[in-house]
Amino acid sequence: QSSSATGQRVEGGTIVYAHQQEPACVFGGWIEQAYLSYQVLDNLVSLDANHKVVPWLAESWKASSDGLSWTFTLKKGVKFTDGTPLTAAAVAYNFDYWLTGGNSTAKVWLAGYYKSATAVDDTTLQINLSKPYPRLADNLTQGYFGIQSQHALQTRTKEQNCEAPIGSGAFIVKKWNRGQDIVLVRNKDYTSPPANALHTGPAHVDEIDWKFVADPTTRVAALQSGQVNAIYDVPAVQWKTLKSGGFQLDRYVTAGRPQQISFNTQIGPFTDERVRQAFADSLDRKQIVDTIGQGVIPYEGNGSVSQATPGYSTKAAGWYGYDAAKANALLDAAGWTGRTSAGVRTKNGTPLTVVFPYGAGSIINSDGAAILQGIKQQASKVGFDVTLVPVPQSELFAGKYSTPQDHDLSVGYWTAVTAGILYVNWRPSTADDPNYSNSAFYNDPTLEGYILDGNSAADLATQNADYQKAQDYIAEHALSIGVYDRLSTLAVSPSLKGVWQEHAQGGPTFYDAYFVK
Amino acid sequence: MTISDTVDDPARLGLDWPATRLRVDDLRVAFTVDGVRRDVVSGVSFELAPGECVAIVGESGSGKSVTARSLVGLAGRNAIVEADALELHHEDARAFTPRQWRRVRGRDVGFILQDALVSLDPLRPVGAEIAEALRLHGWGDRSARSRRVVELLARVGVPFPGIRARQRPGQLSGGLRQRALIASAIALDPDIVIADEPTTALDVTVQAQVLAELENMKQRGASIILISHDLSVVAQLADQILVMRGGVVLEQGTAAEVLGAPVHDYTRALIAAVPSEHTRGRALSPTPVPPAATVEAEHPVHDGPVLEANGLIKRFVTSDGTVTRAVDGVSFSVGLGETLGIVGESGSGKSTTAKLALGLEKLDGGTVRLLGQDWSGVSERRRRRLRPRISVVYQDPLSSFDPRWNVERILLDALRGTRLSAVARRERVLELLHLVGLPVEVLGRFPLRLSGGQRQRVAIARALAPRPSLIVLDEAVSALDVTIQAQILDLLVALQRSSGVSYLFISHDLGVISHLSDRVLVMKDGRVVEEGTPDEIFQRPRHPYTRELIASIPVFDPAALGA
Amino acid sequence: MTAVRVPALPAISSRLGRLPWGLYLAGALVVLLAIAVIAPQLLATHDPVALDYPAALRGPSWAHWFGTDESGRDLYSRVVFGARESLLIGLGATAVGIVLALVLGSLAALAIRPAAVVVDRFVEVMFAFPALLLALLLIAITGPSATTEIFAVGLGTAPGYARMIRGQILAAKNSGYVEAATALGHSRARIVRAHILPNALRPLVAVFALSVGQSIVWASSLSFLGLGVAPPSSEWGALLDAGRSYITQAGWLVVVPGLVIVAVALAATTIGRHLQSHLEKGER
Amino acid sequence: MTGPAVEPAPQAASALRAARLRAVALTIGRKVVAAVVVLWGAATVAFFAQLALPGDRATVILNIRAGQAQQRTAAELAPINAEYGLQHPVIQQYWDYLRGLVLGDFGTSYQQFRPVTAIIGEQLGATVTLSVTAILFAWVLMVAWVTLTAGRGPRLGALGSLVDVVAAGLPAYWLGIILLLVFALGLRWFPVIGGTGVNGLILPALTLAIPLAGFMSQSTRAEFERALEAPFVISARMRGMSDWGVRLRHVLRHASIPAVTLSGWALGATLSGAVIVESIFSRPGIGSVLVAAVNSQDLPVVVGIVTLVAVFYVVANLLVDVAYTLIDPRLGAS
Ligand SMILES: Nc1ncnc2c1ncn2[C@@H]1O[C@H](COP(=O)(O)OP(=O)(O)OP(=O)(O)O)[C@@H](O)[C@H]1O
Ligand SMILES: Nc1ncnc2c1ncn2[C@@H]1O[C@H](COP(=O)(O)OP(=O)(O)OP(=O)(O)O)[C@@H](O)[C@H]1O
Ligand SMILES: [Mg+2]
Ligand SMILES: [Mg+2]
Repeated sequence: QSSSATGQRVEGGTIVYAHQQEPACVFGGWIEQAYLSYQVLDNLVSLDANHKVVPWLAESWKASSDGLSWTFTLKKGVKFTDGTPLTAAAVAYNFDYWLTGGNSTAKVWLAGYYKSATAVDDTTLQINLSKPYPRLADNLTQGYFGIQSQHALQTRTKEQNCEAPIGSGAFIVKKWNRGQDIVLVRNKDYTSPPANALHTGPAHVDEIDWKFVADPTTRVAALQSGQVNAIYDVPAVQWKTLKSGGFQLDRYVTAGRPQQISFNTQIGPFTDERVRQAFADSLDRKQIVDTIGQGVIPYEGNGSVSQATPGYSTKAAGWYGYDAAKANALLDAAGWTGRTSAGVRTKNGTPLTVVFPYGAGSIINSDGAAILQGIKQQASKVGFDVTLVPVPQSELFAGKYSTPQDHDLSVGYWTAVTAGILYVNWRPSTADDPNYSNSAFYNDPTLEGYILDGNSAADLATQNADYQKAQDYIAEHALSIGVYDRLSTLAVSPSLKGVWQEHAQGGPTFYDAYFVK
Repeated sequence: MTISDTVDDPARLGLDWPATRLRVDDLRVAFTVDGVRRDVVSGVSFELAPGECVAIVGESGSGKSVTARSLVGLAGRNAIVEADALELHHEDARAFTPRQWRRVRGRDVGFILQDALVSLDPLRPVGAEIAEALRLHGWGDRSARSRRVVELLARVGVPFPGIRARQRPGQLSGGLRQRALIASAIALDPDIVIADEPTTALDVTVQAQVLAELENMKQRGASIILISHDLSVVAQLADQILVMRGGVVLEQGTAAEVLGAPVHDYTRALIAAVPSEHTRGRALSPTPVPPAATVEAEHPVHDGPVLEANGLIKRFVTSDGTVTRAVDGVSFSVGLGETLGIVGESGSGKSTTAKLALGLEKLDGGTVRLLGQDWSGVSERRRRRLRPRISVVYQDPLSSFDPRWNVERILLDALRGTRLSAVARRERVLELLHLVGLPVEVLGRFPLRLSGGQRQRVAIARALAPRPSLIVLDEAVSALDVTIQAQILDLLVALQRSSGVSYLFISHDLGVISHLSDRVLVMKDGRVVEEGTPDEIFQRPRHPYTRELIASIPVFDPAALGA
Repeated sequence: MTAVRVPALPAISSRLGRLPWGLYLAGALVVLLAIAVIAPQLLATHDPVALDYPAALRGPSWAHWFGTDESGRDLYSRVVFGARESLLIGLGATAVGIVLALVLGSLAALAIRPAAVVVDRFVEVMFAFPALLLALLLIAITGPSATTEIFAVGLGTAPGYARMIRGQILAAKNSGYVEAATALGHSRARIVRAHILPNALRPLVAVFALSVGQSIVWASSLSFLGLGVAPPSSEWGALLDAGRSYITQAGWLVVVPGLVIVAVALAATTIGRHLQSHLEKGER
Repeated sequence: MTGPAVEPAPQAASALRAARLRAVALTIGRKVVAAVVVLWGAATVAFFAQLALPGDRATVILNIRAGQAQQRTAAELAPINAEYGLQHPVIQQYWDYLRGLVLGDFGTSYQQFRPVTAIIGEQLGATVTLSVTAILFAWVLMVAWVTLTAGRGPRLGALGSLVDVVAAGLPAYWLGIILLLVFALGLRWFPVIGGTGVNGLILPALTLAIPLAGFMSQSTRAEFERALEAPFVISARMRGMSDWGVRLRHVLRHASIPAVTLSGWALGATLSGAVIVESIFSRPGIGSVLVAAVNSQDLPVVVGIVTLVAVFYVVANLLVDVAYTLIDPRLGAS
């Protein structure tokens, strides 16, 4: 197809879309699942391009003055694709379902605040909280909060609900050819698009062939050869080529936690703040990221939230630049004055060797791995011996490298829509209520205080100020340092228009998409 | 030239044909191996008339097969064939294109290959192989060909040819296979038949049948080139004989001339070397046997027979569950300094008997006593003490030598059981070499680099090493050229004379058996059918099988041919 | 049981043995590899881990013979430095495989009957898992690392060699020279020691060489699947895997390590073949 | 002419046939029993391998479902343990597992909540198609190449075996990438994403077939050259048969025997090679499911696939043994 298309819309057609990873289920707590369920399920609310929460299934919503109860008014006449109506009771059931194991990530966001959900009437839903949570609506825009048919959840098997959840969305799961693709067909009776969609009524195209193609080069080649119409996760090296080829390229910087390196503040050399700071100073992170990322992957200096996150602190982001002299001075001061023959610093004979496991192929892709190698190399200049340990997903899931005893550095991201992610990542871990997401093992009431203030602050400005305090605190004490932002990228062939990335997590949205001649 | 396809064309009787079908003048064949040229045959000349048989005899490697194969243009990829004349039916074959050669092969010249037992495709029915010869030359249609196959098989004396045609070589006996091969070679009634060692590896009774069939073809007017190392075979059929050695023809003439009045020393040696009952007690080889040193076997005090076997039984269970009685109630004894010969056709249980005697195979019945002591009924550990008293020499010495060891090591290893000092052992090794007539140089060599005769001498030296009372020789000379065989036989006789060792000598060759044995055992199907002195067995056979055996021996009495 | 049907030791066509130049090339490569393993700095032109971001993704040139990778590291030097790990894995895996195979194969052929049958069955069971699956299973258990890779590949190849060794020993056991030695009254232990084992195991020299090449290929396959050694190690399979993302822009990152692996496997095979035909022909 | 001598009478033919049939049946029966033993062993190895896996299995299951690596509380784990019977002693788990296998129940996937048999069943077709096609391609390549080059003088022969060795040594993943690069990305002859279509089958099958063909030709070539020198071949030439006739009618059949034996082994090799090829060509199949399952420790799936491949392998070898007896009747009885 030529790019000099007349732009005339054709109704119908099948979008062939090549995605990277195949999740086990359409609905679940993993972002790959959120991308999929977003096509099939509707949320209560949606996030628009300006990071504003706009209506979706809910027409309006309001928090009580004490912030402890929220009332959502639902659209009328919306039906799930199994024919059952969307009612407040059904939505309330969904909330309970998430919290009781239906969606572990939804649970992480709501647990501690959520108390109950009740249907006041068919279209009025009341959510009761135990603590004020002003950003509740923002969080509900994420794909983990897609609303499913209560009838389907209650009557169908786990397998059916995993493979083809029933929602009220623009598309319906038709067939899942495991290992190959999922075929989604248009919901002809669709009436409930989000307010930020470009049109109303059913989707333009008939079907989406959502393929799973793990290899990035293959995805790009398939796009170039016209075998697919859109691809996810464009490798940085291919960016320019595709751009000049006339393809639409979209880049979404995920809000939430960036790819950041957390220091183990409980055991090992990084218990000493100076050593942490020295590590940060020894790196020219920007140069590494810019080279490997080919200008596509954004450098992120902030060690706690990404630049796309509301309340981002640029001060925290600029806290550490490349300063080898300072790094050396800090290490000398911290007593790491000896050197081995290989140039590794030592203290009382112990070499400054730090173990740095990373989720190879899952959390860290190949670009990320190249960046980490750059970090290892640069840190070695001031005397760190970084041992990179690629950890397969299976071991990560088995809980390997999750305790302070077995590693010094860790790396990872966590998508979110607000800086509320700080609470998830930095809430102190206690015996009663362990926080396994606190990867720095840093239990500090001051930091927690800032975050809790932010979580419950009524107005946005105060909240952002509180969150920025937390970020600056993290930067000052070098608890973690940013490296690069997680991206969600999309390349679309010129014959397909109207594809956009939704704003909560950056997944592709095909509801408005149409082919042109 | 036309060649009729029918069998009984009167023209076949030869009268209408030119006097020579094949004329070879100064044939020379060389091979290039790794870029080096090696002359293998030179100066072979002869003419072949209808109904005539030209025989080529000579030792192994003398160039017989190469000569024969050159005649049909198949000397080999790396062969250079030259001749002053090579005329097939008066056409100059030197200028033949591959296509012309293909037309000649099978149609004008039938070739019966050496290694008869492996010359048919083991994966195809023999009938298909024979029909192939017809098909290749466009003979008849499919059904005519299959009729012809049956006809041909019948003609070469295969019983039940219809059934045999559908069987694979593996399902046929050696004799039947050889005949099927002949059938495929004569399928188109070629007027020249080349038979390269057609009876080697065949039992004597089968050999007699095959020779009869060749004779039959000759009678019908076919010209035959017969190649053999066996003079007695040649003597049956040949009109003309070429004696080859080292690629050159040493002597050439009519059968009567060559056999009756040999001119060349080598021919004389060849003739003298053929063992038979008439040669008993006489040296077969002109090469003198080395003076036998006084090497006494260490005989423990024992008066009775060295080995006594009583009612030996050995059964084998095959994979389909059937039981073969390989040895079925065999009894014999070998006296001090005596040679007991065992003769019998292939599969009659000779080797199994030898193994039982050696205690290498477990008995299913019967007993063996060695030097009066129980041998078969005791544990291997107990047997080991007595093992030096009994030794063995096999047909294929090569496989009985560890390929990693040189001659010295092989012989030293055989002396391990003895309580000799290292120096004494080394002396003993030299002595053994001397005994078997080998030069000291072979000590450092590996068996692979020895000639067949040398290998067999090493094997005998090894058998002698522990000073045994009895040596079991299983087909020990069967693989050797007749002249080499003669030397080995002479050596064995000399060794027995000087040391008094006993032999259990196994062979399918009646000539060898009768030359060497004091007493003879005739075996068939695992049983002893007759036992006696050579005179009794060969002059007055009682059992019908023995009689058939004796009748099959090719008559070769040089004396009868003159001289 | 039918005879050994192990593809590990296909009888050779003697042609290759007659190609001395091939052998010389293989020998030269082995010498280079030996240097790369012992003293890579002698061959390398650059520091294999030194970052040179401005020079990233440059094609082969006079300054960078094999080009550079995404971080501007010199691919040639990385290949040279990667030789040690790649070869150690290849050799290690072969050693593990052959030692394991030796134990299993000899037991299956020489142990007393019930034990031999059990071992034999065990080898059959192992053999029923294709090598790569066996390796994957092991990696799933212990997680990827060079050591795991060595054991995984070794374990994967062992059953094949075990069968081969068993067959060889059985053949030796039934050979004429063993019968001759028995007839001479030598003890069983001595026969096993002096005849059976040396003869049965002689071809192992060749198998070893052949297997080293195969093991390197296997090991690199695991690295390629992301289940072996990972960057920044410049083990060849890992190099290749890392270069895969750049295949359309910087094809050399894939082609060169692949060619190196093929060349080494080929050299090992050539030498193995030659040894094999040499051994088959007999001494001297 | 000498009369019919001591030859076995023809009635022996039918008796022989019966004996041969009995022998073949006996051999096959023995092999089937051996195969069952091997399968049981394979299943046992697979089961105990999963016990050796790191980490608590219930934790793993929860983490897989959540897509997060965390430690879990006992309360969270209890329902999972109950669901998969992980609280039982190992021996009981083993017993349940074996019983399940016999009944065709391989358990339920931790991730997909579906029976493993369904997951495998869905993917098996694609992989088997790939394997079988690859083996067929390998045969065609091998036969053509060997017939063309074997025994044709030193130069061609050397070239022939050099190509064999190179082909056999090619790492499948590398070959796959190069083929993809050249024929799909470069020349665009084939789709980049394979899928299950015929067009998408060729490159993956070739990727597996080329090394396999190289490997098979090595033994076939040796046998071919040996057979070319065999007396029965010379006797065919003596009958006037042409070189091609000899090669195709006589030699090939003999030479293919080692390759037939290798084909059983090749099925295993291609099934495991599928792990690599499916990932390169984005093909569905048990290979990609396996890698994904190994990565996420979805053990029922890993064990199911590994066991299944073992079953395939054993059955294929059984078939090869039978085919072998058919091609080479000498091996039947005797
Ligand atoms: N293709 C070949 N290349 C090289 N040398 C060969 C070839 N064929 C035969 N020779 C050599 O030619 C010589 C004569 O061999 P030939 O086969 O004619 O002997 P022969 O008299 O038939 O012996 P035998 O009785 O053992 O069959 C031998 O030395 C043999 O090694
Ligand atoms: N190990 C064995 N297993 C099964 N059958 C055997 C075995 N050894 C020998 N036989 C069978 O026993 C019979 C006698 O064999 P043996 O080797 O003793 O005969 P032979 O007289 O030495 O024959 P040849 O002259 O061919 O050497 C044959 O039918 C043979 O097939
Ligand atoms: Mg000959
Ligand atoms: Mg015998």
